[in-house]
Amino acid sequence: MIAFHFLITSIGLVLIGLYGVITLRHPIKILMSIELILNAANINLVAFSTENLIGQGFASLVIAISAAEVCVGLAIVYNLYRLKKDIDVMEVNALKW
Amino acid sequence: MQSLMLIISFLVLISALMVILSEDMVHSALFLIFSFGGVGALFLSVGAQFLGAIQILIYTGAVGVMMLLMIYFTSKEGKSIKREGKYSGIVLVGLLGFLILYPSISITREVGGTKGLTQNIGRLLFSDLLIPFEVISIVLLSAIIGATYIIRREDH
Amino acid sequence: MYFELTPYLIMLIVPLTVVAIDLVINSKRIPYLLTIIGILISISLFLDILLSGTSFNKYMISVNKFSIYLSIIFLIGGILTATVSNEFLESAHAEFYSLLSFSLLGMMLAVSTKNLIMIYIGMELASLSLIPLVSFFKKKEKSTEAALKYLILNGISSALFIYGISLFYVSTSTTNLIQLSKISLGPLSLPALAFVVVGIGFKISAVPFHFWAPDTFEGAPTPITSFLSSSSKKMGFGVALLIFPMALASYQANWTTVFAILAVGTMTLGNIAAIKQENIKRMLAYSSISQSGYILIGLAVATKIGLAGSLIQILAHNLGSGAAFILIGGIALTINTELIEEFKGLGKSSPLIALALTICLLSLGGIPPFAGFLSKFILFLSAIEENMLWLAVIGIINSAISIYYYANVIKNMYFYDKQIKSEISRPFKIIAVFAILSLIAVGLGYDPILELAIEAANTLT
Amino acid sequence: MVMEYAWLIPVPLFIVFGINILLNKRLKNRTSGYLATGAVAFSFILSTLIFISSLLTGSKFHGSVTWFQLGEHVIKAGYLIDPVSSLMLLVVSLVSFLVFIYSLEFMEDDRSKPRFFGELALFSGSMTGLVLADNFLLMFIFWELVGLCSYLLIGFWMEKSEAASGSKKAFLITRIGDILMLSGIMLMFTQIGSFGFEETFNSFGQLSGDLQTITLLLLFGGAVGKSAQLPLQVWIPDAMVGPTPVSALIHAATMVKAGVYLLARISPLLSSSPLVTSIIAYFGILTALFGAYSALTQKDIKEILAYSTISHIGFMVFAIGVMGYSASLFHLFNHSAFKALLFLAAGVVITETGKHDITKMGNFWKRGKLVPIATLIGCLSLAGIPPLGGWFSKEMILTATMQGGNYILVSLFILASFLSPIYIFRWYSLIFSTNRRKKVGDKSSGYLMVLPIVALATIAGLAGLFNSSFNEWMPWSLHHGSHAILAIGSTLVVLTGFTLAILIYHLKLIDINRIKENTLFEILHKFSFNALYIDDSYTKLGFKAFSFSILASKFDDKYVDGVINAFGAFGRKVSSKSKSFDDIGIDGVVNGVADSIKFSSSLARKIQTGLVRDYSLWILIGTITILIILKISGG
Repeated sequence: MIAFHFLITSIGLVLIGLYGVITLRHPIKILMSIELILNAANINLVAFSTENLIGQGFASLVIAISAAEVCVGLAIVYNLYRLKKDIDVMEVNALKW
Repeated sequence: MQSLMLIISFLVLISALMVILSEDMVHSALFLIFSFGGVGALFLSVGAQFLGAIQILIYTGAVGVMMLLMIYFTSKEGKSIKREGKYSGIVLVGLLGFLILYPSISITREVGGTKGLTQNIGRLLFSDLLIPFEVISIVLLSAIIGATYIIRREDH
Repeated sequence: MYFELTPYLIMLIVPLTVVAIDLVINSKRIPYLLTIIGILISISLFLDILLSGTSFNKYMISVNKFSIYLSIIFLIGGILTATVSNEFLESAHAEFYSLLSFSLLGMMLAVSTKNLIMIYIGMELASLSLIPLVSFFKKKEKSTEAALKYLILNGISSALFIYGISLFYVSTSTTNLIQLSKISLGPLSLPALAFVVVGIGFKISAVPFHFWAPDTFEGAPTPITSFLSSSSKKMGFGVALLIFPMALASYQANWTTVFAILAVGTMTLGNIAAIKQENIKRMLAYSSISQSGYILIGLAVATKIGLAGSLIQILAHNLGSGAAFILIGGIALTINTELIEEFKGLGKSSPLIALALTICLLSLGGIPPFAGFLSKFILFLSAIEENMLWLAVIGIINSAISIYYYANVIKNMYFYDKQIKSEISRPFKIIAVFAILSLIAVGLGYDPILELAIEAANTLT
Repeated sequence: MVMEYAWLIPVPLFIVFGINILLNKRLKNRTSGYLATGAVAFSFILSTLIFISSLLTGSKFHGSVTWFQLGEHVIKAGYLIDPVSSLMLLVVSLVSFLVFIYSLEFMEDDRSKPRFFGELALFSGSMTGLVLADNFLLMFIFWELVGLCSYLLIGFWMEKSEAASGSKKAFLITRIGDILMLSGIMLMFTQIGSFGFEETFNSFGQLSGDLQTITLLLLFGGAVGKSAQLPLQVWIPDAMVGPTPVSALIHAATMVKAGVYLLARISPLLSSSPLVTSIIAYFGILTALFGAYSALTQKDIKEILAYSTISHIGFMVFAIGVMGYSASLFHLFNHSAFKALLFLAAGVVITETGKHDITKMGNFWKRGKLVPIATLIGCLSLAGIPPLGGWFSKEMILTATMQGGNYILVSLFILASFLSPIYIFRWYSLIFSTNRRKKVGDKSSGYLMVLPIVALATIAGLAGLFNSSFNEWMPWSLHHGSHAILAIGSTLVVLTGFTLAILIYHLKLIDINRIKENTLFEILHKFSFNALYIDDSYTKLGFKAFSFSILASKFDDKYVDGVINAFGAFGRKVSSKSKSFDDIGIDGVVNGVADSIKFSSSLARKIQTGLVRDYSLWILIGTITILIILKISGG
């Protein structure tokens, strides 16, 4: 199987994730976009672990870490919702300049 | 097999795009879960069985459900938040895409080969990756402590 | 045989004990004391390892002079934070201190390795523990906003960082830095490098990845601000020093240019933006950004002296900035404001704190005989030696500009005869004395420290 | 050997600084002053012993320890006692001692006395440290510390707004010099690998000619900043808002001499570079002329002395430029005595009359004879009237100039020394002359303020006696008396100036107002009063060169938002709070620079929109930029 289409898939996911990060306004959706980038990295790590399994092992750790990140992230978002009742990131700019 | 994989890749990308584009939060989350599942299938296709399994378990099972739950908690009905700067985003992302894709065309490596069976991965996790694997448990613990502290209601 | 791992184990056992005890006794003092004692033991164990001269290299952990030097710096930042945290907290002490210790452990692990996997996991442990700490005042909107910004931007940059690592893996099938240095990276090298630089650039708040820093620094609880500036940022530098000079030596021409440009942008923008700030925490946040620019000079030069200069500047900034944040936190607690204007008359009402803050600021501004001068001097020297006179000149001009806003604070503290009520509690005074002594000791070139920094730099190439 | 203990000189002063600052509240006002005076007395006694032993035996002492290691370079720190440093030590500790005593009474009613004496002690300690240092790095460290003290002390009376702007200006402008000096030191270190004076002198010759010139010019730049030479002289007149003892000690007698001291220290290097010495000579003599010319018409009692200081340091720098090192140092010694004396006398006048404008003073002779007579001795010495110290040192400088054989310099020097007596006797007559019947206040000064003045007058009066033994003691020999005619001529020129001043200002035989009606004189007067408009032209230049600031004041919002829109937010309107530019009240170049920096500061601030989305956009832009840089750079 050729490598190219895995690489294209992963690059595509990164670009879509980045596009989401810079255009979306809902923090949960931004978190989703970040998950897409992490998945892209995992595709690389898993698909190209031909010579050794380190890549796959690493990918399993990355999955665990991304779960932890989502956990903390959602907690923060929920707390923001509790305080402001509005979770548009474009409205969160009390700290600036 | 090859064409099947291509179709899955295509579906992964399309559903990832739909995560960004769909206006409804719940749809986004469902597309995300679908996209995760597709990535899991890709893992299986290169022989990474263990990874494929935990991808589906953790991502679609844990992460996706957590996202859905939080969407239900925090969303208000009828309110959808529009995107910002769609076109400038496309230009920038396209530029970055060009810069990465251009060198990657010449990659001619094979993929797959080693079998990512559970026992192989398990052996790896308890030899070379022993300390990172242990540290992951600390990461999870610290995330749990942090998240529960923030979510918790202080009653006094 | 595994003696070298004990300092890390201590930093694991302490938070676990803290959490476990909290289930039984709800105490303020126990987590506080346990954490401080744990950090002190950890530091002394590191010093012991240093004296015995052993090193450890197994299971992706590598304990050597470099990692010990930086770990001690992180721990110093941690102890600065831990010492005063009880003055700020109302509840949830166990959570606070255990997260702090976990974060410290993550930082130590991130620099005590020669493998990208461990680096990534260490960095994630550090930042995932830090996010709840940033939003620890969860009823305050500012604190939560700061955490949200840190969360999202950290998420993006660390995702890009891991993507960069995955590209390395695609090209070389390894994540080990030593093996990486022996294998050609192929066509994907430059995107991979770029993503890794972005991931690190975020941590060290280099321009244009610095935007989170002022907002998060201002919104976070002050001890955590200090911790972010003194330790978290230094972890980013530690990782950069670990990855670039050793593993990517064959691409030195590429990344030195990038770091030189980042250094110039970071120094200049941080300085310039600091000038008009009225909130001292925010001003120090910008100044902290510009200080990162100086550290980047060492990476841009990438000689032994340059890297040693970076390491000394890391120490100088750790002490100066960390203590400065703590001290202004203490002042803000008593006068209930963070505006520079309101610091008038402080020189009279609490001379020790004012003197310590003055020395911290002068050190940051690069005025001799304090630590900041020596480190900057070495950095500029190294730049000149490598025929990068322009970089040194920009650095010198920037350190001259920075005096402008530091002097403004000093002026406010000393030149006005205003009566203010300020009763600053003992932990802050301890920090003040520590800051004065350590900044002068480093600034006068206390030899063992400099020697350690130079030996640490030697292990990098 | 007493010289071995030279390192003890600054120690008590630093300790006193620590005590005074930390025990600020608990210390009684009186005690703080006595502590500081005690410490400085110790330093003075030790310095005197060292001076005497150096004068008698002519021996040197160099003690040093390893400071730290930097790669293969071993950096040492130590102290060097030779005739130059022992002379300077004596000057610093002597004037410090007298000024401390004076301040005990002068600052009596000030509530921040502990801070004042603490900072003053830190200054004296650092200044002696600067003199003792045996290498450039250590010297630079103290160099910066004295600058810091100067800044703190100029701004001591912060209630005055001029004090704030004056201290800021002094600090920022001297930093220009400091940056030049630091660059010079670093350049030298990268070539030679050592900071030590001796090592540098030994291996400086190996450097290429251009590099030598650049290094020396950079070091000279440091001296220009510290010693207020053209074109960085603008800060000294503004520094006069500080307390008078501070002006006497820092801005007349010691710190501003640091530049001359540095030049004398590197004299072995200078001798090898005729280009640099002639640049130094021209800068020096032009500064001397500028200072004397500007001093002619000022009205502020201290500003006249400030311009005079600029002028006389110009003489010293000039003397260095014509290789008359011992002449320069002898003039330095004399100047320290008489200028400190004049400043302290001015302090007495100010406390007693409460005024600063000399045109509103007069008749001060009536108030006890001691201060007026002492001041007269100082003025005569400054004017260069024989047989006082000032005359001897000027003759020595003239001799050195003649040996160079450059007659342009000789004539400029004589012109400048013609102006000295005129402005100083204008100053003296307007304050003290009995022909001006002005009311004098009824406050009178106590012995603590009068005694130091008398002591300084004694020194200024007797200094001339030692001129030949001084010349022998110094490491550079200067041959005397080969140009007797010129010496007599120049003395006659000085005496003419003196007579002229007496005629105009004391006896009023020549009506100065009638002269002023002449257009030419009016223009000259204007230029002199405004110090050649250098300060103002800096303002204008500053504004033009940094046209940012004009944009800033007018189009702040529009412009900044425009940039933001173009760069960051892609067409989205940023709701920005407009901040008017606060008037910071510094003039000259500082204003221009400060305004443009502040403008860019507000620009930099406004990029910080507070929106996560913009920040992530920047991350993306940054990634692309870095990728492009990586592609372009390297192979």
